[in-house]
Formats: sequence, C-alpha cells, structure tokens
Amino acid sequence: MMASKNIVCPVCGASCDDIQVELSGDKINVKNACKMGNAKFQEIVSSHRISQPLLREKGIVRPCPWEEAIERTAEILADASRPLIFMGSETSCEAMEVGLHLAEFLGAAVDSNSTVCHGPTAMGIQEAGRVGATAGQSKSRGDLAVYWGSNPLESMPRHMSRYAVYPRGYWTQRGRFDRTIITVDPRKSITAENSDLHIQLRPNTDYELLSALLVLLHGKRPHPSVEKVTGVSISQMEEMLELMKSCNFGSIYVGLGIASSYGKHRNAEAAFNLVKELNARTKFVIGALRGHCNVAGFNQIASYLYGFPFGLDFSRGYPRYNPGEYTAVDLLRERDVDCALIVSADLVSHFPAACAEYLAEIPVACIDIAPCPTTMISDVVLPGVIDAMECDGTFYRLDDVPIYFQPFTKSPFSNTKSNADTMKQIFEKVKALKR
Amino acid sequence: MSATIIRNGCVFDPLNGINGDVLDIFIRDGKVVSSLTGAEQRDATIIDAGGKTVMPGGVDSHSHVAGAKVNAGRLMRPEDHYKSVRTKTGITHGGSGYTVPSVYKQGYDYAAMGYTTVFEAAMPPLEARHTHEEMRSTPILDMGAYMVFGNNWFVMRYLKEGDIEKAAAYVAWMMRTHKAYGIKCVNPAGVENWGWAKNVRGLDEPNIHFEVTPRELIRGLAKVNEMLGLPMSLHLHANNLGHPGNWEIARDSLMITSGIVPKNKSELEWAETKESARRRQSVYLAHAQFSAYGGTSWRDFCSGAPELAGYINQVDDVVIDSGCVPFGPATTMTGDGPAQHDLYMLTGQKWSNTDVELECGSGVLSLTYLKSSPVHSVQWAIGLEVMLLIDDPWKTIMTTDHPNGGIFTQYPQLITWLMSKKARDDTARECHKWAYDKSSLGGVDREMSLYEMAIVTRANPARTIGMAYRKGHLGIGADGDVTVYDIDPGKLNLNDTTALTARLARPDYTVKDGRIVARQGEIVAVPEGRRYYCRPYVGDALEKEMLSDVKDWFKYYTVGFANYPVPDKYLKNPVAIPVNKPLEAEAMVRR
Amino acid sequence: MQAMLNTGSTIEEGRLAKGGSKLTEEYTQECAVCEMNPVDFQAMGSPQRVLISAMDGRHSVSVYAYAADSVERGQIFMPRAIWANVVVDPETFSTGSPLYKGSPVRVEATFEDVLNAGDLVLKLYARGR
Amino acid sequence: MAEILLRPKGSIGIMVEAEVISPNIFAGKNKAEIEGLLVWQGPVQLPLGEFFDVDVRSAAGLPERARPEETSILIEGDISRVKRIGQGMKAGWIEIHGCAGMHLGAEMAGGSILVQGNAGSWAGMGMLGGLLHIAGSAGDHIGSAYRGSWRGMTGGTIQIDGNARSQLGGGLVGGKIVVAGNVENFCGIRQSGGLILVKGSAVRGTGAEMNGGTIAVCGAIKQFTPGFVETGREENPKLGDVQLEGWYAKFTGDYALGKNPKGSLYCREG
Repeated sequence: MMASKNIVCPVCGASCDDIQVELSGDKINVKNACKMGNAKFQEIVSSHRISQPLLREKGIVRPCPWEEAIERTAEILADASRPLIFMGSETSCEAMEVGLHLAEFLGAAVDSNSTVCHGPTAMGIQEAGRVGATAGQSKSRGDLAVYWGSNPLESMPRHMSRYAVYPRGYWTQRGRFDRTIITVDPRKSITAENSDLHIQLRPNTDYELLSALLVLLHGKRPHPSVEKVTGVSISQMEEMLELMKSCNFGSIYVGLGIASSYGKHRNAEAAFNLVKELNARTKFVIGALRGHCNVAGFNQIASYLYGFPFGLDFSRGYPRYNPGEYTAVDLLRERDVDCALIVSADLVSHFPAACAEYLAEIPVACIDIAPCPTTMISDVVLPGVIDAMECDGTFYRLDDVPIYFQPFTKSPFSNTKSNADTMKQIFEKVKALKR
Repeated sequence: MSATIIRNGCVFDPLNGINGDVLDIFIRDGKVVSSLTGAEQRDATIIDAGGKTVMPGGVDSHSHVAGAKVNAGRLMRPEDHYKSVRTKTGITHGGSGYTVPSVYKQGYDYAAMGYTTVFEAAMPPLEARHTHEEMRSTPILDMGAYMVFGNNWFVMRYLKEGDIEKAAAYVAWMMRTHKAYGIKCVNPAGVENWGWAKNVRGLDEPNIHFEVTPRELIRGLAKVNEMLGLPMSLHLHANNLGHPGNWEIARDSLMITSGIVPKNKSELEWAETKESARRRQSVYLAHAQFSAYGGTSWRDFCSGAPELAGYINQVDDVVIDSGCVPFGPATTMTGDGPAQHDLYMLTGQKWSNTDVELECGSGVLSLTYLKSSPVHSVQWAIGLEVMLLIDDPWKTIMTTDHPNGGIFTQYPQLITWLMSKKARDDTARECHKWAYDKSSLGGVDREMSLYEMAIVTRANPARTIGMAYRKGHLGIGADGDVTVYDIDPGKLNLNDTTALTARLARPDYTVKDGRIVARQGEIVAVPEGRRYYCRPYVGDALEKEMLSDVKDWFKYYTVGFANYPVPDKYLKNPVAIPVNKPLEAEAMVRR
Repeated sequence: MQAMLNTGSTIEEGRLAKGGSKLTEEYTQECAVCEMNPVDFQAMGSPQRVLISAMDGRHSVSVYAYAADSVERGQIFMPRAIWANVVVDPETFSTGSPLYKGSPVRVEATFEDVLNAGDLVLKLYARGR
Repeated sequence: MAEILLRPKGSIGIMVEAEVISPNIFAGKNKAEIEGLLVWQGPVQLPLGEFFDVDVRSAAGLPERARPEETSILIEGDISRVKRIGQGMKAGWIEIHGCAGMHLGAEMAGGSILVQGNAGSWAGMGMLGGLLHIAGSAGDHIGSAYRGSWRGMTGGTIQIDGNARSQLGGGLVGGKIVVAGNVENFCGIRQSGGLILVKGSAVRGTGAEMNGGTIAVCGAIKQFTPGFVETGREENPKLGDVQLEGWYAKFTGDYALGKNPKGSLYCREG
C-alpha cells in the first residue's frame, strides 16, 4: 500500500491541494476530496478506463498498436487543410503548450474549454479589466460573498469551505458567522437556499441588474422599467447595494449564469465595472468560479505564449483572435475546419448538436481516459494519462494561481508518460510528415 | 568549441575604461578572452565592425516582462496585439503585442535591439511559478526576477517585533524557495492597507493591524539585504508613487538607508574589470520619474526632478533607474495596487488588480501618453531630467519601467533624446508647453556621450544588480554578449536624430554568448537564456525557528506548505548564486 | 409549451462524468432530465417524459420530466449533459459560447423513449461514420 | 475607368480571406495579375483565380491605367464564405450581387461598397470613411471597435436595409449608421460620438455604457437600459442631417458608466 499527501485534485478550478490517497492494488482510498474529486480518483482503478489505442476503419473499431495510433493522428492533422486542435481543461499546461505549438506549426485553429465556459468572462476582462485577488484574500478578510450566476454547492463543492464562506481566516475567525452571503440566480438553487439574501432575477437580465446597481452607485435612480425587466424591485437592489457598500471586504464569484446567458461578455464587463467602482467605497474583488480544473491555465499560457486567451487562429503564421470567428463552436457550426484533435474534452456531449454533427463527419482523433460520446465518433482514440495522479505538471487555479502537481503513481502505459508526452509524439510525427 | 572575433570596432566598455578605442573582441566558448590561437582564429566567426560602435550586450535591470501581472496586461488588451504581430519563421515562433508582447516576441524584440539580459522587476512569491514559466519560455535572454517583500506579513511581523535576524532568515528561505534574485520593496506598508482599499501617505504612518511604517520596512529590508549580502541592493518603489509633490517622500526614503554599508557576499568568479564592478549603493530607486513630482495637485503639477537629483548628487549610496515616458501607448503595471486604483479614478481606463494573499498586490491599467497632455508632457521631461540632472552616470540607469512609462522598443528614441539637445527641443515643440514650462529640461544643455550611454544601458545596470561579474562589460571572462551598432563615433551627427534612432533600434549584430542571435533586426539564432537566482543562507537554528512561525501562519494561505515552492523544472539553465554560504551562515546567530 | 432552457451543473452529473460513467444507465437517469415548475408540469398533464425541441425544429430529445419548486414558471432546468446540449442554440453572438442558459425551447409530453448517451450519439451523430 | 467582374467558380469549403479584393489593389492590374493575387484559405495562400472567374472591362482607356477611384469591382454570386472583401479600401466601388462574408469593408477609409444580400459580422469595423450599404441584413459588430478597444468607427456611413444583430456601432466615435430594420443587443455600446438610427426595434442594451453621440430608436426597446434618464420630449427632432418625424422622448446616459455621461438616446413615443 502506498499513501500520499498534498495531492492536487484534477477535477475543478478549486485545485484543492490537500488530497490524501492510499493506493493498494485495485483499490484507492481518498480523503478530503469532494464527491466529484473522489469519483475521478477512482478512475485510476476503474474497469472502463481506456487501456489501449483504438482505431476506426470503415465503421469498425479495433485496438491498434500505439505507434499506429500516433501515426494515424498525425496523418489526420497533416492531411487536413484547416485542423482544429482542442485542448481540454482536464490536462496540464505542459500538454496545452504542445497543443499551441502544434497549432502554430500547422497554421491551425486552437481552442480550449474556456470557449464554452468562462470565455465570455475573459472577453469581459478585455472590455473592462478585472479587479481581483487570490483566494486567500477573501478567506482572511472577506465578510461578504456574492455568488452571481454560480452554484458552488453543485459545481465546486469545496469553494465555500476552503475559500469563501466557512474558512477561518485572519480577520474571519468565526468563519460563516463573520460573513454575509448573497446569491443572484433565477433558480432557487441549493446555494441560494443557503444564502442570507437570494436575488431571484429573471433569466437573461443580469446586465440590466448590474447596470442598475451601477446607476444607483452613481447616485441616480435607474429607469423604472428595470423592475419589470429583471423581476427585482429597486428597493431590493438598494438593499443589496447597501450590503455591498457597507462591508469591509466583498467578493463576487461569477458563474456561467453570467457567461452563458444572453449578454455574455457584456454581463461580465458590467460586473467588472461594478467592482471597479465599488473600490472607491470599500474593498471589493471579483473572480470567476471555474468548473474545470485547468480552464484558467489555457487562458494564461495562450496569453503569455501568443497574446490571446483562447480561440487562437494561426493560419497566417501569427496569432489571431476573434471569438465567433476562430472559436471552436463557430468553426464547427460553420464547417470551417476539416479535422479535429480533441484532448481531454468531450465536445460531442458539450457542444450544440450542429457542432457534434459536423464532428461526426470529419476525421477526429482524441485523447481520453474513459469512453464517452466523443470517443464514440473518433477515428483514433489514444488513452489518456491522468494528470496529478499519474504525471506531474501545472494547473492554474480559479484565481490564476499556478499549482504544481506531483503524481502518486505513474502512467499505466509503457508508450507515454503523460498527455504532454503523447502530444509531443504526435507533434514529432506531424513534423516528419510535413517535412 | 566555438570562437568569434569582432574586429576593429570602436569599443565602449566603461567598466574597463575603454572609450571608443578601436579594438578586437575575442570570444571563446561564450566568454571574452584576451586572444585566440591561430587555428581558432581561422575557424572563428568574424564580424567586421570597422567604423562601428561596439558595446557590451544591453542590460535591462528593471522591466516587467514575466509573471501574473504582465499576463493580466496581455489578457486584458487584445486591441494592443492585433496589429502588432510577429510571423513565425523557420526558427522563431509567432507572437503578438505592442505594449505587452507575448514572451517569444518580447525575447526577439529585446535581442534584435541589442539587449541580452533583462530582469523582471516584481515577482509575487505565491505566483513565482508563473513568473518562472514565462521566463522559461522567453527565448535568448538571460533573466532573473526580484521578489516583492515590502508588504509581506512575515516581514512586517518580524520587523515590528524588531527581530531582524528572523526577517533575514525568512527572506533567505523565500528567495531559495521561489528562486528569486533580489529584494523588491513596493509601496512599503501601503499595499497591505490596499487589502482594505486604503493606503499609507507618510513614511511614519503605521499601517492597519501590522502597525509597521514604511520607514521601518525600508530600513529593515535594506539591513536584511546587507546581512545576507545579496548581489544587488534593496530595490525600492517608493510610497506615494505617481502623486504630485512626491519627490520629497522619495528623497526622504533614500535617506533611510544612508549609512548601511553595501556588502556583496555572493560566491562568484568575477570577470576582469578595470573599474570596480561591485555595487556601491545601498538602495536602488525604481523608475525615479514616477517619484519626482512637484506641485500639490494636477493643477499645479510640475517637475520635482531638480530637487530629487540635488539630493542624489550629494550622496554615493543611491542608484536610480529613470522610468522615462517616451509618449504613445503604454500599459501601466505595478505591485502598487493602490497607485493603480488612483490612476483608474483619474483616467477611467481599463483596470485590473490582483492582491496576493499574505504577500503583495498588483495593478494593471491601459494608458496612452499624449504629447498634447500637459501632465504627460511634464512626465516626459521629468524622465529625461532624472537622467541628465544627476551628474554621475554611474548613479543612473535608463529604463521606461517597461511597459509603464513606455515600451522597451522605444529605448532608441530615449537614447536619442539623452544624446541630443536638438532632439529634445524638437519634441518639446510638439508637446504641450508645460513640458519645458514646468520642468528645467529646456535649460539643460547636457548631451550624453556614447560612453555614457554604455554606462546607463550596460555597465551600470549590470553593476547595480550585481551582475557585473559577467555582464555589462567586455573584460576577460565576461559573457560574450556584444552589440554592434552601425554608428561611426567619429561621424556621429546628433542633428540627424532620425538616423540615430533607427541605427540604435536595429544594430548590425547582437551577439549572445559569442553567437550571433540577431542581424539587422532579424533573429538568426535562438539559444536558450539562463535564469539567475540567489541562494542565501542563515544558520540552521535560526532558520528552524523562523520556519516554525511560517508553518504556524501557513493556515492563512490557500496553498499547502508542501505545494508552495517553485520546483527546479520551472527554470531553464538555472544559475544559482550562493550567498552567505551555509558554513559562514552559521556565524549568523541570534544576538 | 415554449420555455426558457437553463442548463447547469449538478453534483451527481459531475460525480458520474468525472467518474467516466457517461455511457451508463445511472448517468441517463441522472441527466436525461427536465425539471419544470409544478404548475407547468401539471398543466402538461404531469408527463413521465417530455420532448424538448430547439425552436428551429431541427433537433429534439426525449427526457424524463419532474416537477421542481426551484424552477420558475416558463423555465425548465436540465443538467449540463448531452441531452440538454442537443437543443441548446448553437449561435454564439460572436462570443464563441452558445446560449447554454436562456435558450428558448419547446416542451411537450411524449411517449418517445429516453435514449442513453450512447444510443443518442448513434441516433443523432452516427451519420458520417 | 475599369470594371472588374468576379464570379465564384463553385462553392467554397474552408472560408477564404480575400482583402486583396479591393479597388486599391485591383487598380491598374490586368486580368492575369488579378487572377494571380493571393488569397488565404486556412494556412495556405492560393491565387484568386482558383476561386473566381475574373473579367476585366474598361469603360474608357486602358484598364491598366485606372486609378483606385476609377476602379469598380462587381461580384456576381454568393460569397458568404469569403471574408475581408474591401478591407481598408480607400476609394472606388465594390458591388456584390449576393451575400458577403465577415469583415466586409473593415477599416475602409473611402469609396463605396454595396451588398445586395446579407453581410457577415464585423462589416465596417473601425471604419474611417466611405459608404457601406448592406441591402440585406447584417451580423454582429457592424461598424464596431475591435475586441477590447473603446474606439470604433470614426467616420463614413453604414446603411443597412434589413436587420442587424448585436453590438452594432460598438465604440462609435464618429460617422453614421442607419438600420432600416431591427437590432438585437447592445447597439451603440460605449458609443462616444456619431449617430445611430434604428428605424425598427431593439432588444436590449441600447446605448449601454454610452458617453457621447446620439442613438435614435423608432420602434420599441424590449429591455430598456437602466442608466438612461429622461430629459425631455422633442417633436420632429433633427439629428445631424437626419430628420425624424413624430414625438420622441429624449434620454441622457449611460449613468451606469459614470456620473456625468453625455450620450443622447431618442425613443419614439407611442
């Protein structure tokens, strides 16, 4: 039996780094992880784990040698006129870096989960900037937390206990008792039920609510129609704003309720503007609640390597960025790519039907650890290595703090040490084919 | 083995007292040597530098090029990037970004301009992995990063308790843990207050809760610096940065370290120099331009540079870098969170901020400096004043505090202003009249020589940060980093300022470790640079005691103690500089 | 009826997805689900299953229907999984991100079987294979 | 005078980027030279002749001598998968008998473009001058600023006979945009100057974060921007050279952006 401490969980953006595991044979015992985390740790001993490369030829799927799968993947990429490389978020920055380099080499489009997750939030930052802090600031100082369009009890179960609501920080020694919680959500989610104030706005009216709060902050009365539009009374807005202005340190955690609803990046922009303005009154910060473990990582490394956070196009030999034009959903919907390499992401499940349909028509290779709709439509399936369990690397946490993770066991495959390794092998083969 | 000869150039190597003499430079295996054998000469790469200016490779001792806040700037500004792109070549990556270039573009742009060494001015400990990741990906350049300490909980606590030894032990441990090169102190005591949306205004104003003053932090950290014997002195970003009338607090801050004796205890082999290559200063003031403001508000704003320079001219223990403002788009970024908030309130621009738990803060803002703006025009003048009014060039370093005052690719323009009064007058005519009315620049006749330029862009930045043991000069044993400009010193025409700027911007050759990396602005080789950091030590017992405090307070972090350090793999070609070696450190015990 | 589709994480979807169980019956039971306001649910005759269709009529999917107090009238909630995404509007308003929250859909009672994720892929997307 | 006729040869798979289709570039070129101009398809550059039949006609004199302002380009057919036509053009005429792809006339400074069909997103982005007339409907970000910029179109005119989607005129600094039909979200967001006239209705965010310039909406606004405060009523207001008819309520905003915004929003009453 082997016991390890301080293991990093590779599931959500919280990047909890206090996981303890005991691995013995085909059993793994996990401490400190949440339900989702525990489920992922069980993958290491699961029976459905993809254990060998698979190849689809004329509708028939067969296991194949590692080399052949790498070769076939490289051929798919090299033969295409415009490949899409999709670096999912449940893998390391090191793997993503290879994906970006590969895309640059091929003149391909490269995207990541951010595109359908907090991509619009990043776009909001591009319009407004973002006033934030690392998670420990809220832990030690925060006396007000606002969950706006987010539901951490379902999507990031330990967010409240580790960072935002329950932890006893330096000036918050009484934990939950030192804090007020507001939830803004059209649905009475379980998080809303556990909050001190639930602002139940109508769907697709976040922008109007945020805008009205800003108007109130600037000493004006919002246009009266806002009550009907948002379903929230101006007096309720005033109550909420009063709580925000009178706290010592407030934090807003925005979720996909902001990024995925009508208004998109403009919702995020308005939220960032509100927080910017609040800092003239009291301390306020804002950050995104990121559902996937390294979704922030792609934003960070794509930005420092090439200048743009997601949805990059390399067709002209330099990076270009324009969501709606070079982003994965749009490229697939418009049939503007002709093959795809999908790493650690299940696009067939999570993209709209028009995109999934097109993916099923073009050559697709994927790297994954378990069968899923995307592996079902792929021409090549390469077995994935589980980051933070079987190899080391870097994740960026929800607050953009980089976390170095070390494995407690090694890759079960003799041909690869990590997804970064697999990606490098594909890249080498592509280079050989293009030479 | 490889050899390079740079023949017949007019060499400017101030640390060796060489002022335009026509000399050959010999490089073997990346190091400057006195001569090469006949066989070596036959196989050597030969650069004909006849009638050209030869200088050591440029050294930037204060630039924001790697890490979380730089990347916040990149992420925030697609409009800055989309027309400023670099296309990949067979050996180079593509990139984008004007004021905040992506790392590849940044490395190539610096190298193409003749710079080979660039130090990142502010690394937050918790995000040090990020800084190192970016440096790891930066091509060609040799790099290092200064770590921010001026608002660190442990430092504040120890200094409040008067426990300077533990403070030193903590700093030493942090520098080893996060692979930092020097100590940076940003708005001491003020950034912690920014955790509550407040700031401090005076050197003797204690901050909230920790009740420690800027003065105590500056003095304490400067002492720690010399107790440990770090290669560079304390690097100070003064309080009240960017505020009218702040020259006084800047001067008073510089007085605090007076009397502290500089002590470099690093264990290194020093390349040969005629002048002393060891630093003399006990404090190195960052971006003096932003701390040399007169007046009491933006209405009566004026230069405070003459007053600040007046003090610096009297003392020998201060070096400044200028933080010049060459006009045009910029992205301000600093560990001084509250200063950026003030700038946001003033300008309403895009503003990002990240406070880092228990450690520090940062802010980023997009800004364009306009010649038509009265305030910006004065800022332009002040940046040049601090360079020109401080008489001894060994007290000044030329920077733009990239990308705060401007972009590093504007250095050639900056040099032209420093070398040519005509260039300054030409620009002043295009500026708001405040430029000359509210500063003394119009009355300054000084024109820096090529020799002085070599001091403020090579020799002095290297000496100030303790890198002159191998950088900033061409003495025997120095790194073979050389810039060859197509400038004939004998025919230098200071009236043709456009040509001068263009030649400075595109050197004929940039040589790194004896290898040609850039030729007339084009990158021709992409070697990997080195990463420098210090490994200071204190006695075991002291360290143990300190660590028990650290572990006790670690519960306030959101990262576990075991996952806090920067692992070696984040550094490419690391060069660890041992400081205060373990044995010697044993002598350092509690009083 | 026409409704506003809200999709989102549920902890059980997360547990099953992270545990590699997307092709299992348990995942179908958990995620092929539409939660409706009790009033809407009764008005529709408290159906066991409903057919959710995109407004353009091009895609539809049958899922289990439940009444839930947490959902307002005129809205439906589906866990973020393949069933919901079949009917999510692929338009991104030039942002790259589809309308996962707030897509208008049509909801009607149905007797159509609820397919598991694997069968759904075969039915909808196997065309090119 | 020269007239260049382009006919798409067949359907286009991966989208093509063809900023070379511009009077400034076509001017003074013969058929072979125009056919040989390179366009991008994915990472590959191919001659324009691969995608279009090219016919050069001259009205008077040698077409090779025609200057940009004497050059007109006629495109017959659907080119909704061809992007960047007329990008940066400074003079001359482009007429498209069909639909056009993204970035049509982006950053154009002069001359005219007429599209008989629809235009994709980003048409007239950062436009400096000239006329862009879209007879059909248009996508998102028409006449707007690039991502992250608060300064978009500074001059010229965009006329849309159909509808426009979201972010129309984002960051508008100067010039005029007239939409005969409806707009969706955030029309005139962060506008600081110029005029936007919407003859139909708007969904939401009209004039959001606006700090200058004028927007007039003749139809209804479904979700009114909260930061606009009514300052009066005007009958038959005249906005620049645009004469409106009927009673309009006049608002100032957007107070969400700051305490002293200078944007004007006119909404038709009743």
